[in-house]
Amino acid sequence: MAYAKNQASVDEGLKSELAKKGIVLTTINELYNWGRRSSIWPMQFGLACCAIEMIAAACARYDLARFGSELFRPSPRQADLIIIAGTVTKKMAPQVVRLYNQMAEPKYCISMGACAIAGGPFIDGYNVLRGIDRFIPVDINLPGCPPRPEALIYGLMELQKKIDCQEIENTVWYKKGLKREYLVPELGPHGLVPKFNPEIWQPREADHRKERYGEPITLGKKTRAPNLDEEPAATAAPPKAPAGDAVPAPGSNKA
Amino acid sequence: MEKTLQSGDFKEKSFVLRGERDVDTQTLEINVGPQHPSTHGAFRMNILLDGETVVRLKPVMGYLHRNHEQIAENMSYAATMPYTDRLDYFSSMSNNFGYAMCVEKLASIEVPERAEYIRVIMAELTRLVNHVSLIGFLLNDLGAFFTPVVYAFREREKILDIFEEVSGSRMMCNYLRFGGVKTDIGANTLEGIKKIVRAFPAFLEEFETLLTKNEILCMRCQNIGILRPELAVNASITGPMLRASGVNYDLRKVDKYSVYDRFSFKIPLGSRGDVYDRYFVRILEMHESVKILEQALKDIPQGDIINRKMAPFVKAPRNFKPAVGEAYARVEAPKGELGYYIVSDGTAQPWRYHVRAPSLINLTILEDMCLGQKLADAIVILGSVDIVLGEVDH
Amino acid sequence: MLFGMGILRGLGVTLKNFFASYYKKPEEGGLFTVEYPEKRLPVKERFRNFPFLVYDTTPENMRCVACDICAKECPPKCIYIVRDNDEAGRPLKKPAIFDIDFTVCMNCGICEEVCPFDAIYMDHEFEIADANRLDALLYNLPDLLKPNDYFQKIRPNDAAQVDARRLEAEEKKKAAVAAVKTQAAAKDIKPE
Amino acid sequence: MSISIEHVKTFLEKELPGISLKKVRESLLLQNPADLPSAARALKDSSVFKLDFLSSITGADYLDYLEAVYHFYSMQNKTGAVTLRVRVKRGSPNIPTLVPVYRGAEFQEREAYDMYGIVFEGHPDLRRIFMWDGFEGFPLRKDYEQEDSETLEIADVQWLEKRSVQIPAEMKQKAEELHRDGKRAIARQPTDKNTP
Repeated sequence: MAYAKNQASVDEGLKSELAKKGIVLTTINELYNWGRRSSIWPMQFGLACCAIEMIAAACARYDLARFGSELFRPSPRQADLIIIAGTVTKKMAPQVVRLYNQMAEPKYCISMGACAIAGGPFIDGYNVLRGIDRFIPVDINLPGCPPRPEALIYGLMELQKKIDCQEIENTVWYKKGLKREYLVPELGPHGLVPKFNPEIWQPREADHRKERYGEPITLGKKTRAPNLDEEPAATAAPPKAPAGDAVPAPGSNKA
Repeated sequence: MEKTLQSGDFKEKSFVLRGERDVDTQTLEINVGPQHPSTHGAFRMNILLDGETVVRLKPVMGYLHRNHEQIAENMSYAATMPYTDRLDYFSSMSNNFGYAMCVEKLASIEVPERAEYIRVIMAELTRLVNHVSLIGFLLNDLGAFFTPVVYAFREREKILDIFEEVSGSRMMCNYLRFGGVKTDIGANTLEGIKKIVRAFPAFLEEFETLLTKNEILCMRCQNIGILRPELAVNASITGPMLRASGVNYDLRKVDKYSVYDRFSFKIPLGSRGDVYDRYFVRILEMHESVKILEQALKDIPQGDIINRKMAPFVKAPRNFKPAVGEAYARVEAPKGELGYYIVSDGTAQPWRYHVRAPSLINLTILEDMCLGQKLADAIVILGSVDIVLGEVDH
Repeated sequence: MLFGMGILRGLGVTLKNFFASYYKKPEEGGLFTVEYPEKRLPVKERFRNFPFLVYDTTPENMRCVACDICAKECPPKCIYIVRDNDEAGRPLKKPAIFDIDFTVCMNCGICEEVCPFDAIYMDHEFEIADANRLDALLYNLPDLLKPNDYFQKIRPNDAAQVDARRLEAEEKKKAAVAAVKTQAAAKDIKPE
Repeated sequence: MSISIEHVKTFLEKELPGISLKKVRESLLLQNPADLPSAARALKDSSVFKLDFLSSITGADYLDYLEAVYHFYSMQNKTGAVTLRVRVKRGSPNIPTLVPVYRGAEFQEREAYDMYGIVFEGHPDLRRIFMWDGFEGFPLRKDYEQEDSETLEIADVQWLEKRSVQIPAEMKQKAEELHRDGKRAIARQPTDKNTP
């Protein structure tokens, strides 16, 4: 992802020249961003399987501490970054948005894993919210199910690049009368009320998946229930393989 | 229909709990969760406290209810296999094991020898991963913040490398197929597993010197959250929690499913049924799993890895239409008895698919164990129950 | 035993590990960390992240024939295929649109197992992170197509097996065509 | 080893004279749900079977009736599954609870109630276990209509307007149109021509 370099940066030639002589030349912006990006404290918040990969990233082998984010703060007040790691269900969505609102500015959000981005493999569920970006702004989307710990570190480095390019003058959180309170949805009779926050999220124009399979996907119209009462004819032999299907030599691990 | 209790029904009551006290205290209703460091995920406990003592504890689930059963009923049998990895995301291979056994029972498919041995090896490796990580998180609740987890995850990473080498993914293996396994284990992978299994007792010994005789652990865990054997059996508790209360019931010995009857291993039983027994039963179970692994790795036979009749259905899962019928199969998952109940109606999608989640049912008696304990101990008791929310809420 | 001995021995273990991390090799308990961006852990051969489409020499003759089997078998249904038509409207053996929605894909590898034409395989590349969700993470045909030698580079054993099987199928087809040709030739001679 | 279902049937008929049982595959169907607790207690207290472990309770929807399937095991004898099933009409899905006999039935009955609407009379705390209390409908029933989560409805529009959130015009117009027809935004059926 390319970010607009902040205009206030010094030209590189002069900087490297002075660096040879041991003089560090920098701008207030770079210093400010360097400080913030090197100590992003994520919130100790995990929902499902991606949270285990997040913990594995924080443990000895992948060591998130090398990026300054080893301290997982349980309370949202002291966290800079919320990693939405796992499936956000409709029952959990109000809590997640309230947590995001309680975080202190400047705050960032990584939606880790396919479930947090757009519902992932559970996109059809009646209790699954199709992506957390319906209610809160997401900075980095990290696909994968679950993404490897290295992919989480790569996502964190992407976030650091984004922080590097921010400038103090026109950042969101220093504006007068800032009110970044996002709507906390309520639990209605059939799902969340409202279903999404129109200010932040618009539905896709062409949703191929829904056009082809409908929602939720019901393969095969089930109109007749199985009648378990009458006895099975023979012992239920395994269904015979239809002819004509290419049978790979068993044991050859194709892939 | 009598009025169902809403959560807000409990009014403020003044309580005098034990003996005469000059001060009349009021109870305090607090919610631990769904976002709380000690609830192992999105799980809420509605606790009524008198001072520090728990007076009533109502668990509230459903924050990770991902509609596994609805999705499975709309999909072909083989397509549900990757979803079973996401049930108990610490032990994906034993979830696959249970599901594969249930469909094999439904369509009466035999599994060749080598595939059975590979399944047992993978299931026991997941038991190691699960117990090590669980003890790490239990110690997290006791205040040893993340040190045991870092030790445990170092071992877990080595075993996850094996899973990735064998099945392709660290946590979501999707490795078993009906009638066998997806791919064979190479000779060097087998060597890698042997190396890990040889090194595991040394790690366990180091883990035990770090924890077992630690006075803080002993004081905080002994005689806390005692579970009587009769209540455990009556409340359908299964797995290490049941065996910690002294009831000898382990599906590997009871059902003798797969090839478990060929291995000699013992079943560790606790005596008092408190948190310390649950911790120690899991350590001993890891020793037993290492014993099973050594025997399985020693005499794993050569041969097919999948039933030849089922090979075409790996390539074309939509043609797999078992006859009308029902089947209930259960497997000794690290958390307890993981059961699958499938009713098939002759089409490629099951008519009814139900998962018997051990950690959901083990939570039935959380309140009985926590009544009268301090709040800090209620957190530890929840940690010792070993719940994973993907399976509790399936 | 002295009351505090358990705790002291536990601290001894942590101290032992602390010093071991300096002089021991990673396997025996030394420093276990892999500094990710500089030093990368070799990804196992069977690792599966997101699918990609294989083409042999040029992206035009890709192996995929738009048979839609992988789209039907995909558990979360994240593949969308539309068959290509030539000018006269007759369907071609090529997909016009082949989208995989990476925000729905669950990396399960079932599309790879069921594909009868060895067209779709699981990739090793996991460094995908993007700000906007809609177009960046919906991969369409050009982004998915990768050459066969990339497939050989990341998965040598599997690629070798697949190519051997394809070669053998090639010979059988050629032999069959040759047999039919000789049979036809034999028939021409007989009628005079 | 498993227990033969005929053995259980004869035992129950001898123990509870009025009971009417029918053998369905490997299980026993209790025609009258009311004698489920007594049958369970008889099997539990019997010295022959000692079925002290209720493994799982499963709700199921067979279109013209709802069914609850019970799997019993014995931990003392280490013997196999005894399966009982109870069928109730969709209109009056009432089954007596097993919580007094088996404490482990508490959460599983709540799950069957939450997913299928089977009311277990006498259950100490019959609330929804997974869905929130205000949820309407029973999601795993075959005739459950799932909401379409991309179109706003009139309740959402009013809720948003109360909090002065401006809504794109066509969404508001669609919501009013739905409200006028009195329909709910049901998840749409496939519109693509080559749907498998």
